[in-house]
Amino acid sequence: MSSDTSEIIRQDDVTIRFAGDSGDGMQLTGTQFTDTTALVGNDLATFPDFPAEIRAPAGTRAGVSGFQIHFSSADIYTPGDAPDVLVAMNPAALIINYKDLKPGGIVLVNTGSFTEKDLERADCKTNPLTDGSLSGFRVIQEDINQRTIEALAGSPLGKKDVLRCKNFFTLGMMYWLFSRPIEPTLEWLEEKFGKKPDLFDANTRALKAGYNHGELLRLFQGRYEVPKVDNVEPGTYRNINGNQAVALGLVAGAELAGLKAFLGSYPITPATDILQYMSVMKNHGVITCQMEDEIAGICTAIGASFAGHLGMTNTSGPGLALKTEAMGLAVITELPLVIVNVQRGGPSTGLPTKVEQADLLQCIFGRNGEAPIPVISCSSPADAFECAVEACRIAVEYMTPVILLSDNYIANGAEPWKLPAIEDLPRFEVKFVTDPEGYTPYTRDAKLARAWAKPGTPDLMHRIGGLEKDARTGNVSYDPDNHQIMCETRLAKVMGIRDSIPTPTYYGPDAPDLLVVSWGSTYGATRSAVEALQKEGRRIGRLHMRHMYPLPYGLPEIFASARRIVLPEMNFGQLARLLTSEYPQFKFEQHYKVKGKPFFAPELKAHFRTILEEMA
Amino acid sequence: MSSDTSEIIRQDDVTIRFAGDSGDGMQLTGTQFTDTTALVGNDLATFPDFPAEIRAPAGTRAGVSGFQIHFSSADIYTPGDAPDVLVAMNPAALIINYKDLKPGGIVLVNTGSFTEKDLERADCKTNPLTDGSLSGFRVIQEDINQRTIEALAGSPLGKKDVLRCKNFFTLGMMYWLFSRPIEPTLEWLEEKFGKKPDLFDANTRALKAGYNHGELLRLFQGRYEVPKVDNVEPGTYRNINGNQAVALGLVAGAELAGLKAFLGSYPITPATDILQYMSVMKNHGVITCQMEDEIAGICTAIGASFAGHLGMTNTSGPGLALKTEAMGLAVITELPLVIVNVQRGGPSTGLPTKVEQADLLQCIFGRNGEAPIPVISCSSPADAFECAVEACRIAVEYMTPVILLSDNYIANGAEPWKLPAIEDLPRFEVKFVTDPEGYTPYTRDAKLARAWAKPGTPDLMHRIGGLEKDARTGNVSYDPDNHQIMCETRLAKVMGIRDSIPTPTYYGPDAPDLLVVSWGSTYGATRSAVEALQKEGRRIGRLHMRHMYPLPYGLPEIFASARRIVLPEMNFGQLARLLTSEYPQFKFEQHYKVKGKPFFAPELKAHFRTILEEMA
Amino acid sequence: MSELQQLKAKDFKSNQEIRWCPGCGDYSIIAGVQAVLADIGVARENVVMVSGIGCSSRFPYYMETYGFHGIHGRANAIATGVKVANPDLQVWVITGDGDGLSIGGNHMIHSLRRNVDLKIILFNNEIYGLTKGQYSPTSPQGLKTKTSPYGSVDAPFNPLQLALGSGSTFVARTLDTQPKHMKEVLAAAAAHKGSAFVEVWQNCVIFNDGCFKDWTDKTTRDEQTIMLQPGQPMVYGKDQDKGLKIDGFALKIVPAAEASAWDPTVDSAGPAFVMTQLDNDPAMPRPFGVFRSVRKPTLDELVHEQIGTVTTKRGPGALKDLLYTSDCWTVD
Amino acid sequence: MSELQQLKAKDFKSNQEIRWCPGCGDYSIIAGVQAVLADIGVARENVVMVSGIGCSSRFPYYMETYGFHGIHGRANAIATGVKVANPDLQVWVITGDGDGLSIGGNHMIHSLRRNVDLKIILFNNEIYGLTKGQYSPTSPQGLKTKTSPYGSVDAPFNPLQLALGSGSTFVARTLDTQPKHMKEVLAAAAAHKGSAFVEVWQNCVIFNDGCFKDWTDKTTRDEQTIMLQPGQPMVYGKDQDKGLKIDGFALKIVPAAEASAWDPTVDSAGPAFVMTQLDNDPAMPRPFGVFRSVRKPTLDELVHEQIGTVTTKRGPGALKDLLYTSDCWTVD
Ligand SMILES: Cc1ncc(C[n+]2csc(CCOP(=O)(O)OP(=O)(O)O)c2C)c(N)n1
Ligand SMILES: Cc1ncc(C[n+]2csc(CCOP(=O)(O)OP(=O)(O)O)c2C)c(N)n1
Ligand code: SF4
Ligand code: SF4
Ligand SMILES: [Mg+2]
Ligand SMILES: [Mg+2]
Repeated sequence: MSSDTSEIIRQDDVTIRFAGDSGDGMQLTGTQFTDTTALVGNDLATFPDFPAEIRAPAGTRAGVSGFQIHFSSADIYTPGDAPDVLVAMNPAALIINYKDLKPGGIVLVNTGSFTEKDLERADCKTNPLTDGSLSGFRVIQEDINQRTIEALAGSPLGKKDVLRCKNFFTLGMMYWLFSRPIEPTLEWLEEKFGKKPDLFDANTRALKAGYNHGELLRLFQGRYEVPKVDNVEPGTYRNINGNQAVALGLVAGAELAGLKAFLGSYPITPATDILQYMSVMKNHGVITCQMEDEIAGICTAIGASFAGHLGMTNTSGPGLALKTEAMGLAVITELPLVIVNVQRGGPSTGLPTKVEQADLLQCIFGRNGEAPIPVISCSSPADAFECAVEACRIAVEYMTPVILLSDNYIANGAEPWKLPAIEDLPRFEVKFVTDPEGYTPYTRDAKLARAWAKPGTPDLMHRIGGLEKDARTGNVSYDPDNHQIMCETRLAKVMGIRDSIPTPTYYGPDAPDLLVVSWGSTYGATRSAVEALQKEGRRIGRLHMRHMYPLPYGLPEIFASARRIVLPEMNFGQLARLLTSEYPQFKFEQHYKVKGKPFFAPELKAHFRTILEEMA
Repeated sequence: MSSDTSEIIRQDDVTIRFAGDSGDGMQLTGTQFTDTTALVGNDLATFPDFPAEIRAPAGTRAGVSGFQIHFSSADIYTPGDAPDVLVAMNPAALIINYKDLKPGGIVLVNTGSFTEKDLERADCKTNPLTDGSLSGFRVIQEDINQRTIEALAGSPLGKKDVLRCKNFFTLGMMYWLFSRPIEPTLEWLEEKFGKKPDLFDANTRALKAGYNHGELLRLFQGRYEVPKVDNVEPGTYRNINGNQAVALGLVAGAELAGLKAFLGSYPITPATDILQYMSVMKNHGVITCQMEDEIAGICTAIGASFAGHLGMTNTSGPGLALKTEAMGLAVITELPLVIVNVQRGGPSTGLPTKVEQADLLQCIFGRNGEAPIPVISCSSPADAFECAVEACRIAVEYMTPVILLSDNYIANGAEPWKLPAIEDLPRFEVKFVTDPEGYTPYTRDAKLARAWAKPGTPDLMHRIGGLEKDARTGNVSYDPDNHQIMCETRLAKVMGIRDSIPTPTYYGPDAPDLLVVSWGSTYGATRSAVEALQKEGRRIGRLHMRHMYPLPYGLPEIFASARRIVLPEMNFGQLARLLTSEYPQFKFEQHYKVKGKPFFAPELKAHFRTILEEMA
Repeated sequence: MSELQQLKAKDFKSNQEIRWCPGCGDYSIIAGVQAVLADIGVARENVVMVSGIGCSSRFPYYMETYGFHGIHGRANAIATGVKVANPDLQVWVITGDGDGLSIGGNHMIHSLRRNVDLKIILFNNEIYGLTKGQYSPTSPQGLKTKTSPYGSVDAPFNPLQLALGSGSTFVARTLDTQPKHMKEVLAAAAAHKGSAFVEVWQNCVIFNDGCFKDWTDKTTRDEQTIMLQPGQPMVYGKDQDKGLKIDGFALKIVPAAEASAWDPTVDSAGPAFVMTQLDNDPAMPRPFGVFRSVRKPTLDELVHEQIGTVTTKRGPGALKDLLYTSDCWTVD
Repeated sequence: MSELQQLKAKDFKSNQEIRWCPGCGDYSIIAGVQAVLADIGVARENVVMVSGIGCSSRFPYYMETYGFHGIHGRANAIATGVKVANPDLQVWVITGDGDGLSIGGNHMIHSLRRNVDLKIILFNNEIYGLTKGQYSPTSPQGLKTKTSPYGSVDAPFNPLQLALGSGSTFVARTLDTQPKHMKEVLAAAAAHKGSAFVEVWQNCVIFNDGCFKDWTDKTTRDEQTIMLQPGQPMVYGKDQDKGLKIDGFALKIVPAAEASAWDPTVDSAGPAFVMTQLDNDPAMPRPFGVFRSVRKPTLDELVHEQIGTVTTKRGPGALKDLLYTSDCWTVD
C-alpha cells in the first residue's frame, strides 16, 4: 500500500467493538479483522453480541449487532472489557454501546446514517453527536455511506448493493488505524466472490478506499501498532469458537475411542451450532439426527450407544431439563453417552441469547434416585476441544453418561487455538466383548465399567433397561440388598474417575491471602484479574476447575494454604455450595453476577482488591 | 360370641403380617383387621407390601402379597419391624416372609395349599414345614381350605367361590386370637354383600367358623389381649393412607384459598391413587385431567392457575424429571402450583413399587437457571394432610410453585388420623386484583408475591411467559440489571417463606450426646428408636424436618447443642449434604439405606446405640 | 363495559413493538386475527392467547388480550388447562410448525382428539425461524438448511392429515398472502365449537423465502390452488373453468360444470383426508379452506357437564363431608 | 454360525419366567412373534427388541434376542437410534396404547413420518395395565376406570387413523385371538422395508376384560369383522357372502360378488383412511389385515446413502483434515 507518514503509537493491548444494524455486516467485519489480526501474530479473543433472537426492525436498538475483538502483544484471556475503540454505524449502535467505552476512547461514527429518521428509529430524542453524550471521547465523524458511494462510482451495482459495501470501507479504515495488512482480506474476497466479479470489485475497492481514506485524510491523530506476541509457542493455530471446538472434540473423541459419533439433537440457542457443524462432517462417518425434541435427541443417542456407536446429544438449559429422565436411563443402563449443555440465562426460557452458568447443580443433582453422572466444564473456546475429548474418554472408559458444560460466552467467543498433533491425542480404544464365556451384562472391569457387547454379536444376546438389575445375572431384580449394591457400585464407579483426573494446578504465591476459584467461562476474566494483582505484588492465587463432579483429589491441600477463598460465579453460588458440602472445613465466599453478561476483569480485580485490603 | 376360657396373655404391642397369593385377598383381610383394631382403641400403623407391578403366576414367590399391621396400647409410629405373627396362606408366602419373624413368633400356615404342586410353584425344593426352616418359631398348621369347605357345607356357591372365603375364616381365627370383636366386619359384610345374600352368608359363616375354630380347637397356647390406648386424645378419627391424605389436603387447601382445585396428572406408581381419589370428588368442583404425559399434566395445571384455579400435579420420580422444564416456567411466571412427588426407588424406572427418598436434591436444585422452589416433606400418612394444606398456603400466599414430597411408604401406609375441626383449619383466601389502577403483573406485596389478575377481568389484560420480564412494566426485558434484580427477587421471595414457618421442635434432653435429624418417612422408625433409647436414659434427641427448602430459622441453635448429629436417610445422604452446605460449622453424619425398604426401628436403635457407645 | 362498545382491530393491538422481520408473513396473520376478533365482537378480557416458543409464538405479546407465552411445544397443554378451568374464555393457541408439530406434536394430537374448544393457528413456514433456519417437520425432503447441509432426509408431515388422523373436528388451511380468505377461515374457526385446527402457510422471508411461491404467486396461483367452499361445487382456475370430481377413493380434474360439491360437515373424516392427498400430486391444485367441520361434544363441556351431573346427584360437597366419612370413630 | 441352523420359535424364548397374568393376550402375541422370527430365519443376534414401559413392554425380557426395556413412551426414539446407527439390525418396537400413543405419541408419529425401518407392535388393550387400570387414549368415551369413576370424557384415538395421518408406509391391524391372522400380518410387517405399524387388539383379562368381545367372540366375529386380503375382493361373513364396495368417498355393504378388491399398495393413503372409518359405524364390519403397504425410502437408508455420497465426493475424512483446515497459520 501507499507509504505512510503518520505518527505511530505503540500500544500493547487494544479492544475494538464494531456495532451496527443487523444488516450492516458487523459480524463479517469483525471476523475479517480477527483473521488478519491472528495472522499478524497478536493474541486475541473475540465475542459477538447478537441482538435477541428475532430480527428487530432496521435501525432500532433491538436490532443492533456487535462484535468485539481484543488483541494484544501479550497473552490474553478475554474478549476485553471496556473497548478502546467503538465503531458505530448508526444511532442505535452508538447509543447502546458508547457507555462501555474507556474514558478518552475513540468513537468512529458513520454520520451517513444519522438522519432524523435514523434518530427516530433508534428512539433518540436528541442527537447524541451534538447533545454532549460523547464528551470525554475522541469522536471521529465520517459519512461512510457517502464515501463508499464515491469510492464505488461507476460500479454496475445498484445503490443498495453499493451501500452494502460500507462495512468493507470501514474495515479498511480500521486496518489502516491499527496497521494491519489488507491482503488477507483481499484473498478472502477473491475466494468468496471470485465468481461474482462485480461484487469482488466493489468490496475490494471499498476496502482499499477505506484504507487510503484513513491514511490520506488524517482523521485519526495517529496510527496504532500492536506488536505481535513474540514468545508464542510454535505450532499451527486457528481461530475457533466454543461450539466449533466442542463439535471437533466430540468427533475426535469418538475416533480416539475407535467408534462412530452419533449425535441425537434438537436445535436450541446457543447449542444449535454444534449440531450444525457436525451435520457437515458426513464424510467422517458422523451421524447427526435432528429429532422431534430433546427427549428423542437423547433417546436416539442412547439407542445408538446400545448399538455400539458413541452416542451424543447437545442442548441448553431448558432442553437439558427435558433430558432429565433419559439421563437416568443412561445411568442405569451404564452406556457411554456425552451430553453437552451450553448454558444460557434462566430460569425457564429466561434470556436465551445471554450467558449464565446456573445449571451446575442441575447437572450434578437434578435426577430422580441416586443417579451420579460425571460433569466436566470447559473454560474457553480452545479448552472446549480438550474437554470434549476428555468427556468421550470418561464415557467409554467408565461406561457412563458424561455431561460437558459450556456456556453462551464460550460457545460464541473465539480465540486462537494451537492445534494438537494428531498423534499426541490420547487414545482410549473400546474393546467390545465378543466372547460369550462368562459374559453377563454387568461383568465389570477394574474401573467397575460393565462389559459392552453390541447387538449383532453372536451368543451375547442380553437385555438391559430402566428396572434395577441383578448384579450377577443382569436379570430384573427386586432384591433389597442387590439394589443397594448396584447403587453403591454405580456411585463407586463414578467416584473412581478421580483416579484418572489431575488435581487442578494452583497458580500463585505459596500461602496466598486470597485464593480465587473459577470454573467455566469465568476463567479468562479471573485469570486476567488475578494476574494483574499478582503483578502488583498482591498475595493472590487462583485455581481453575475442569472436573466438577466428581471433584479431583488434592483440593483440600490447596484450599488449606489460603487465608480466604472466593468464587466468582454467574449464578448464586452453586460451586460454592458444592464445595462447602464437600469441604465444610473451608469457607467459600461467593461473588455472583447474574446479568446475562460475563464478568469483566476490572470488576473482578476491584472486588479481589477490596477483599485483600480488608485483610491487610 | 361363645364364652371363653382360654388363658389371656396381655401384650402391649403386636405386629401381624398377613401374606398370601395375590388372589388370596390378604389386603382385604388386613384392612378389616385394621378397621376393627382401630375401633377397639389401639393405636396402629399398617403397610401393604404389594408384589411388583405385574401380576405374577399364582403361587409363585413374585405373586406374594402382604399386609402388615402394628397395633399397640401405646402410641406407635411405624407399621412394625419384625412381626410377632405371620399368616402364610401358601408356600411362597411362607418362604418369602418367615425370616422376618421375631424369634419365637407364631406362624399360622394354611397347609391346604402345601401340595407338591404348590411347593413347586413356589420354587421350594423341600417342604419348609418339614425341613427345619421353621424351628425356633411356634408353628400352627391348619388346613384352612378344608376347614372353610366344611364350614360352608351346603352353600350354593361353587367350590372356587367357597375357597375364596378362606380369608374370612383366617380373619376369624385372628380375631379370636387377638380378642377382637367380629361385629364390625359383619356390618361391613352386610353393607358390601347386602344385595348378594349367598356371598354375604358364605363370608359370614366363614368368619364365624374361623373365630369358633380358634376358640374350640385350642390351636393356640392362649389368647392375646392388647388393651386400648387409654390416654388417646379425644376426637374423631379415621384410618388414612398417605395418598388419600394428600388428596384430601389438596382439595381442602384449594377450598381454604377460596379456589377450585385443578389436578393435571398422568398415572404413575405410587402416585396414581391421588389422581384416583380426586377424580371421585366431582361434587366438590374438583377438576381432574388425566393428560397424555407428565409434561401435559403440569402444563394444564399451570394454565388452570393462570385462569384462576389452584393448579396441582402429582407424580413420582421419573415423572418429576419430565416436569423439570415446566417447573421453571411456573417459577418465572410466579403462578401458584402444587407439585406432589411420591418418591420411589430409582434411578430411572428403578424399583417402582419400593420406597426411597432420593429425589430431595432433584427437587431443590434440579432446574436450569436460578429457579428456587419451596419443598415440603410429609412424615406419615396423617401428617400428609397438613403438609398438603401447607403446600397450598405457601403456593397462593407467595405466588410460587411448591413441591410436596411423599414416598411409597407413606403413600400406601395407613394409620389413624385425628380429624381436624373444619373451623380450625388455616384460611388463606386469595384476593384477585380487579382494580386496573397501578396494576402491573409484577406489582408485589410485602411478601414479594406478585399481583394475581385472572383472565376475564376487564382492563387487566396482560401477558406473562418464560422470557425474563421487566420488574416494573412486565414487558419482555433483556436488561442485564433487571435480570439480576428479578433473579434476586424470586430468591428473596422464596427465602421469605421462612418468616411463615416454625422452627421444628427438638425432642430430647438438653445438650444431647446424639441428635438425630429425620425427614419424610424416616420419621416413625427414628422416633421409635430414639424414644426407646431415651427410655434407657441415653442422652439422645431428635428433630424432624418438614420444610426442606427454604430451611426454617433456628436450626443452628439446635445443632449447636448436640455433640454429634446423625441423619438416617433412604439415599446417599442428600439432606446431610444440604445441611452441610448451609451449616458447614456442624458435622452431619449420614446413615443410609438404599434397599427399597424403610428403616426399621431396631436397626436404627442399634446404630444410634453404637454411636453413643463410641462416645462414652 | 368494554363489551358494549364496538371494538376495532386496532383495539386488539398491545403497546409492544412488533419484532418480526420486515416482510414476515406473521404480520398479515396478526392483522387477520385482530380483524376477526373485532368482527365477532368478543370482549378483550375474555380472550386468552397461548403460545409456545418460536417467532410466531411471540404473538401474544402483541395482542391486547390476556396472553401466555409458554415453553416450547406446550401451548396446547397450557391452553387446555385454561379452557377446562374456565370455559367462558375464548382460548387461542398460536404455534409454529416446529413448536406445534415437532416438540409439541403430542399435545397437538391429544388436544385435537379430546376436542378441547381451542382455536389453534399453526404458522407453517416449513422452517425453524427463531433458531435461525433449521429444517422442521414440514420441510420438504431434500431441503438444504443449516442442519441439513446436504438436504434433509426426513419425510415431512402433512399437517392437515395429521390433524384429521387425530380426529380433529375442524381442519382448515389458508395463506398469509390471502388476507380475505384467511379472515373467512379464521372466522369459521372462531365460530366452531371444539378444537379448530387452522394451518396457515406463512412465508419466512429470511430463512425459507418463497417456499410457497408456486401457490402464492399472482401469476400461477389461480391454476395451482382451489378454494373449497362448503356446499359449493369444487371449481378453480383463473376463469373458474376447472373442477374436481369424486372418483372412487380419489379426485379427478373435470370441467367446472361437472365438479362435485364440497361438504366439510359429513361425519366421516374420509373425504377430507382424500382431499389432502392432492398435496402429493403435482398435477393437482392445492386445496384451501375448511376441510372438516363437525360438531362433537368438547372436553370442557363434558368435564363441566359431569361435574354438574355428579353434583346434582350427590349434592354439592362440603369439606366436612370429605373428611368426616362413615369410616370415622370417635374417642371422647 | 447360528444363522445356518434353522431356529425354532422356542429358540427365541429367553430363560426368564413370563410375568403376565394368566389369560393375558400378551402370551399369544409373543408366541406369534417368536414363530414369525423363526419362520423368516433371522439370526437371534441380529434382532433387537425395544420397548417402553407397560405390561406389554416387558416383552424384550422374554425374548432371546438383544433387548432394550426403555422408559415410558420413548421406545420409538431409542429404536430409531439403534436402527440408524446399525441398519443391519432388525429392530422391533414393542409398545402399548399408553406407552406408544399417550406419552409416546410424538415419537410414534415422528418415527412413522420418517419411515424408520422399525417393526412396531402396538398392544392395544384400551387400558393402562401395568398401573392397574386407568383409561388410555384408546379407551372409549364413557369407560369407567379407576381415574374415570363417572366415565371417561376423552374421545379416543383410532390408532390406524393416527398412523395414516402420520404418513406411515405400512399400517395393519390384527387380534390376539386369531394367531394365524396375526402371524400373517406380522410376517408382512417383517417383510416391509420401512416403518411397519401393527395394532394388535389385546385383551387385558384383569382391567378391561372383554373390551373387544363383539369382534372376538366366536359366535359373532365372522359377521362383525372383515379380513382384508391384498388384491382380493373384500368379502366377509360366516359364509363369505357379504362384501364391501367403494361408493364415492365411502364403503357400502353389498353381496360378496359385487365386492371391490382391496389394494393396500396404492400410493394414496386415502383409501386406507376411508376404510378405517368403518370403525365408527356399528352397522359395518371392523376391518383387519394390511391397510397400507407402500415402499418409500427409509430414514436409515437415506442417512447412510447421504454419508456415502458425501464421502465419495469428498473422500473419507481424516481427523487431521477436520482440525487442520485452510484457516490455519503456523508460528515457528
Ligand atoms: C425446550 C426447548 N427446545 C428448543 C428450543 C429452541 N427453539 C425455540 S423456537 C424453536 C423452533 C421454532 O420453530 P417454529 O415453531 O416453526 O416457529 P417459527 O420461529 O418458525 O415461527 C426452537 C427449536 C426452546 N426454546 N426450548
Ligand atoms: C415417565 C413415566 N410416567 C408414567 C409411568 C407409569 N406407567 C407405567 S406403564 C404405564 C401405562 C402403560 O399402559 P400401556 O402402554 O397401555 O401398557 P399395558 O400395561 O396396558 O400393556 C404408565 C402410565 C412411568 N413408568 N413412567
Ligand atoms: S425469521 Fe422468518 S419467521 Fe421469524 S420473524 Fe423473521 S421472517 Fe418471520
Ligand atoms: S394387567 Fe392386563 S395387560 Fe397386564 S399382564 Fe395382566 S392381563 Fe395382561
Ligand atoms: Mg416455523
Ligand atoms: Mg394398554
